[in-house]
Amino acid sequence: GNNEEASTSSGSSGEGAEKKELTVQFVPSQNADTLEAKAKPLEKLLSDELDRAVKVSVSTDYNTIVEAMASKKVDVGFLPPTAYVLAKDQGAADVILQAQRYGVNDKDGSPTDELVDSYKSMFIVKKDSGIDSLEDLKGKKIGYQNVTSSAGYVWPAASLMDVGLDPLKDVQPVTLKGHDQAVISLLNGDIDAAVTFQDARTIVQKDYEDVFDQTKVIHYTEPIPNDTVAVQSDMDEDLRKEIQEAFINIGKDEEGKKIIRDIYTHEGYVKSDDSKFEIVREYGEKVKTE
Amino acid sequence: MNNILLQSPKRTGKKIRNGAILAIVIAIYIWAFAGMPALEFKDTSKEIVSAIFSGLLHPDWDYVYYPDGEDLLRGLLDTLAIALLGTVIAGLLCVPFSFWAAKNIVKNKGISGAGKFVLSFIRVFPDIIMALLFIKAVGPGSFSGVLALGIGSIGMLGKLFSEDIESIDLGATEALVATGANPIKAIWFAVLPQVLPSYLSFLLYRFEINVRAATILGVIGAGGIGTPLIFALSVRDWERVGIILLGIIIMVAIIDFCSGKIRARLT
Amino acid sequence: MIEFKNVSKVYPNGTKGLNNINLTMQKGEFIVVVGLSGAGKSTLLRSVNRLHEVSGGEIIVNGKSITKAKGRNLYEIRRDIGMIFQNFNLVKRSSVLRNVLSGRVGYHSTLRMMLGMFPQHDKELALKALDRVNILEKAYSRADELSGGQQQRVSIARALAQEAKIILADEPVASLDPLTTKQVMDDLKRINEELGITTVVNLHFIDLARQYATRIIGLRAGEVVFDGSVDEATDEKFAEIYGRPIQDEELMGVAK
Amino acid sequence: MIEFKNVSKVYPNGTKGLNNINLTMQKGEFIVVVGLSGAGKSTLLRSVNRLHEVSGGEIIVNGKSITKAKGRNLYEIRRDIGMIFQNFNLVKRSSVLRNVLSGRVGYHSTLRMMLGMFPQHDKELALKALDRVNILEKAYSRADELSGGQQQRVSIARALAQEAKIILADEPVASLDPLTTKQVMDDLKRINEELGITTVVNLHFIDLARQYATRIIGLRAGEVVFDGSVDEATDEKFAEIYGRPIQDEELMGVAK
Amino acid sequence: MKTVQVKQNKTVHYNKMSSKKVKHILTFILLLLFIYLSGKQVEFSLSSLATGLPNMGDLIVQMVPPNWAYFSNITAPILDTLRMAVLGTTFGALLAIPIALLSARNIFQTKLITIPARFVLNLIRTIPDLLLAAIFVAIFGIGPIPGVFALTGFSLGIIAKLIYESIESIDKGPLEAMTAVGANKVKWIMFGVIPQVLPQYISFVLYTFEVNVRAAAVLGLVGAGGIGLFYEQTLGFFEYDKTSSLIVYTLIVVLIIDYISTKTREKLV
Ligand SMILES: Nc1ncnc2c1ncn2[C@@H]1O[C@H](COP(=O)(O)OP(=O)(O)OP(=O)(O)O)[C@@H](O)[C@H]1O
Ligand SMILES: Nc1ncnc2c1ncn2[C@@H]1O[C@H](COP(=O)(O)OP(=O)(O)OP(=O)(O)O)[C@@H](O)[C@H]1O
Ligand SMILES: [Mg+2]
Ligand SMILES: [Mg+2]
Repeated sequence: GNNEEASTSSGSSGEGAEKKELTVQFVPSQNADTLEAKAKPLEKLLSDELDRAVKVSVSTDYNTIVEAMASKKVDVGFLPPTAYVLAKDQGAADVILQAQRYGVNDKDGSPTDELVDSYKSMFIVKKDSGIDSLEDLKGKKIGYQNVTSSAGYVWPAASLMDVGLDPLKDVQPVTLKGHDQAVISLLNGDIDAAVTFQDARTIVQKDYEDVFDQTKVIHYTEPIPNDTVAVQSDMDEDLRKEIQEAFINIGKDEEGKKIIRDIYTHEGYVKSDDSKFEIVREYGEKVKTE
Repeated sequence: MNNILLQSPKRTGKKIRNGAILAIVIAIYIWAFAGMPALEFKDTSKEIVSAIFSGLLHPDWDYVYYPDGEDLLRGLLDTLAIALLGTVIAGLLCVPFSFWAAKNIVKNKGISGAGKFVLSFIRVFPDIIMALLFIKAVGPGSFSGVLALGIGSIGMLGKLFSEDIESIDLGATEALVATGANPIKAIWFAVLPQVLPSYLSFLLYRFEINVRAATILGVIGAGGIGTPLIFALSVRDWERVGIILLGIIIMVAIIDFCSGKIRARLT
Repeated sequence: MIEFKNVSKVYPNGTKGLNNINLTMQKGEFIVVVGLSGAGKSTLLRSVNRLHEVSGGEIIVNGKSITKAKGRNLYEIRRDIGMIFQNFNLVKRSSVLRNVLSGRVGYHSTLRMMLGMFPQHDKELALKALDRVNILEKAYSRADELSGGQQQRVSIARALAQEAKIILADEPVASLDPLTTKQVMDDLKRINEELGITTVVNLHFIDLARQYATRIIGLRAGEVVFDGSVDEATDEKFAEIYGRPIQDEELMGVAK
Repeated sequence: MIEFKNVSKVYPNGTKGLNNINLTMQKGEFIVVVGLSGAGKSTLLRSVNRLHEVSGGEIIVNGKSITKAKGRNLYEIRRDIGMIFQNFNLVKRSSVLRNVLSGRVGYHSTLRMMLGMFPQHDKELALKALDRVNILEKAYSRADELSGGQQQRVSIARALAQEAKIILADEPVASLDPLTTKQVMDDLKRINEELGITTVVNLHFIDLARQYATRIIGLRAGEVVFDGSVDEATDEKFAEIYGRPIQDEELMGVAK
Repeated sequence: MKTVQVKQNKTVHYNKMSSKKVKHILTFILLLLFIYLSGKQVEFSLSSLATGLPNMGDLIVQMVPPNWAYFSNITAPILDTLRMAVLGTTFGALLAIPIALLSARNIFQTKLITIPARFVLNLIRTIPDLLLAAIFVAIFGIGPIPGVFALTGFSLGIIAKLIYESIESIDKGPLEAMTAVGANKVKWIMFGVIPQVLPQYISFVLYTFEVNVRAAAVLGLVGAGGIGLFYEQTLGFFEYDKTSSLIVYTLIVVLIIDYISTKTREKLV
């Protein structure tokens, strides 16, 4: 019954419940330095793999995608880890896959040749600031992202708590919109330290060339799980399997890989399950503001 | 001739009241300015502003048309469709609200006040939540954008339009009443022709706003050129931003030109 | 027949518009109401079709109390009263024909009127009314393209098309040239005589009043200070209506 | 002194407003312009201070060609010409005093006017002008609170405060009651006589024209068809100005 | 004779009428066609709206009742927002005056002035708030200042557009009177135009102020604080009861502004 609602219009292959159109929504992860707002290429890849009509849309706000999954209007969603956990806890989504990326060289932000399913966040300060460790941040202005952001708030806040600093009270928190904005605010002295994914400085490098010379990293956080591919909770097992395989195949196929890399900066997908996200819940609990 | 008249005869009570209002206004400005930090130009401003402008001045022409879709033209077309439908929906739905809220049509102050309240309520409802509601209903995509814009625009259109209704010449209405017309007939024959030009002008104005509201809808994936614009802004791809902006500017200019022509016809 | 029974009107700001008026206007009379600016002429006229609510007393129009009528009944009484306004009150942006046709809306259902479906008969009636006031050729012009005199005639045509039994005219000839004035007054008179329509006209011009009226009513400060035939309305009577108690400030320099 | 030299005016839509007008108006004259609606009276008046651009010919005001003047010169010529409009043209929402003061703006620097700093002298002048038309006590009322006659007097006061040498009045008494009409006309006449201000008035009323004018100009279809003293303006002449070649459609039913 | 005349006239006019009518009908059909095509483009479907409508209920249920306790948390950001709105609206309103005057065709008859002025106005209105914000943040750093400037640009666009249209519809009479009095352009505007449009101007400024209070999202985006950030946060944690507190709080503020604006307008009109 619910699948019926999920499919807004039946495409060319609209016969039988199995062949209902699949709706997919993509929310880019925060740690991407190139983005294309494109849906068509993925649509084509997936419908070839699944042999059914697929409708892909892109959005930058994961709240909407979770709500849409909860009301069965979206079948498959690309969710960042924190968003996934919230969605799961609402009974709206189950993770089936995680995206893989190349790791990041600590030194200059360039990619390594090792595929990973997690990324890190980091604290950066100005080179000449005299701040060398997390402890030095006491009383300083720190640029966070929204409190729901894994790399922009949750993980760094946990790091601060590990060294005994309250992330909101022992430093002066400043909320910024966008990791690029955080780097720029650091550069122009509005804040003393910024937390960003690794390595957001490459985005700003386009506009401000010597950003790597002017800033330094004082701390890396624990690894943060990569983006998930989650499906709405009512989906039957068979379809889940099909979708899992489809994504994995796309990641292995040369042409498919090129597309997901160019557009979504993904290198491939691996199976995943909810247990991998316990860490997200833990961290969430740990830094919960109220 | 009496010289007393050289002084304005405003009563002292009124003078005190005006003085008090002035004092309050000044206090508000002091309060507002006091909350502002000192104005300073940041070190990064030169590089970054010049990067932005050089990007804007060298738009990414390739983006205008891709054979396989998802380019500027397709995005603008989608935006245009969303804005047009959103405006049509709002244009139809705002009419009953406007008459409800106009105090020269609904003589009972309480009832017209309630109409005004409803319009205010619609206006404070943030676009993003409006869109969220419709995404839950019909799923993400242009259709939810249309509905969000359509319902969200009622607040503003209703307010402007009801104020316009309040300012019409009631003489013609009186003439209709005198012939024995009931209120609906009187509105139809005497009010509507008078407010039609400004109604259409508000609609065209709102249409243009809705075209630009695509930016906001883009955040939540409700279709149109907004999504690529947000993506380009967030990765600081200024060339892409430049071409999208150029596209919007040209589209808005065309709309403005056409709406000017239409309005000239109407008045 | 119009009957005023102890009619009073106090405006919300306290101004007394009418003060205990008792009058009976017979069918077929041509009544001219005269009086200074602010005497209450407009208030009197507008009370008849209840464009103003009176504050006391009752007005009976053709046997029915308009002051007590409600809804449909009220609309129907009004349908039988045509009104010509000083400032025409045309819908400027609509065509002349549509303005005239709007006099007919009282006869048809609301839905029908919203669809603008006037029967052929109404259109003919409207065109005939326009023809009668000699501006048939302007039928499809927009009302605001007409000169003042022409607009006034459209508003007369509207009242004619309404097939009213009573016509109220509030200063119908102000700002018209003498020729047009004569035309408009002649036309009102003719309608009055030919169709037996009771006509009540507010006027500022004594000579016109004398020329056209069968009966003259003089108002001052909301009260009837004269009511009689043209013969009785001597120059002295007029002086009384207008003249004597003029406040000092109403006089300009010379008079001092 | 106002001189019209071969003045013509064709409206953009092709209507001939004025057709080769040649006139000389002497200082101190009280001229009444009469003519049918649409004869070109307003057009004539509005050409004098160039509210309308003429299409041909030249108009000389006190020795200077207003049709050729530009910028400052134009403003200064206009400053010396007061105009009274039929529909008053007051800023409804401003006070009476401010409306009258606005007649003085030609005398002061732009900056000063932007700050609204009128000298004491101007205020006195404005109040005197209001006193002269007997509505001094309304000085601080808003213009839209006044009755029509009072608004007309404000517009006369504005022209007076302007200390103009010429006054143009376009149907200044339309829609006024007979008493106010007399007051307004008396006042114009008095100003004309006392201050020697050249006065040109458009009127529809023959008797008023005869009573007040020193000279009457009759227009028809944009041409001067009569120009002479009051004595010369016999009833026959008026009939000629107004009457004879009236188009059929201008006549209402009765006349046929 | 007469009837013939009537008939002649009738036919002539009906003919005239029909060509106009055809034009109207064609325009109408064209509009319907556009609407139809747009409907296809966005996949308009009343049935999916009808079946999906109950889903909205889930969300609305979560929004009521608002979390009253949250009110105390958001008072400070609301005040911040108000502060920025006050300044942004003021600057925008001041800058709008010259642009609106230059754009109005009854003030400047020559297209040489009105067309460039309108072009500038269009340009200002087209720049998305986000870009405006990005530029100002780059110049002035984070904080309320770029917020104020972004709102200035935003208000300028709204007010100038609305006000120039009302200037174009003012009563010509007083303008003529000012011309006749010998006023130059500036005096003419001061005494003929400004008093006539002042009520609308004030009403539009207050309206824009209200819009600016709601434009919190923009302010949040430039890191200027304000309530935009809080919308994002509460939505991010799916705390809809708090979101509705934000809405209610804003509604209260807006209603107060509305009340003041109505009173002010009544005093002025
Ligand atoms: N809406 C109103 N509110 C308050 N007072 C009013 C209103 N309308 C008219 N009056 C006052 O009522 C009195 C009678 O007004 P009315 O309009 O009947 O006069 P009138 O005889 O028609 O004058 P005029 O010849 O100037 O048209 C006047 O003193 C007027 O000021
Ligand atoms: N703006 C205009 N555009 C086109 N034609 C006009 C315009 N103003 C006036 N006319 C025409 O010019 C002619 C002269 O008009 P004008 O206003 O001077 O007449 P008038 O003598 O003042 O008439 P009235 O007594 O009705 O005021 C008329 O035929 C009129 O229709
Ligand atoms: Mg009256
Ligand atoms: Mg005229």
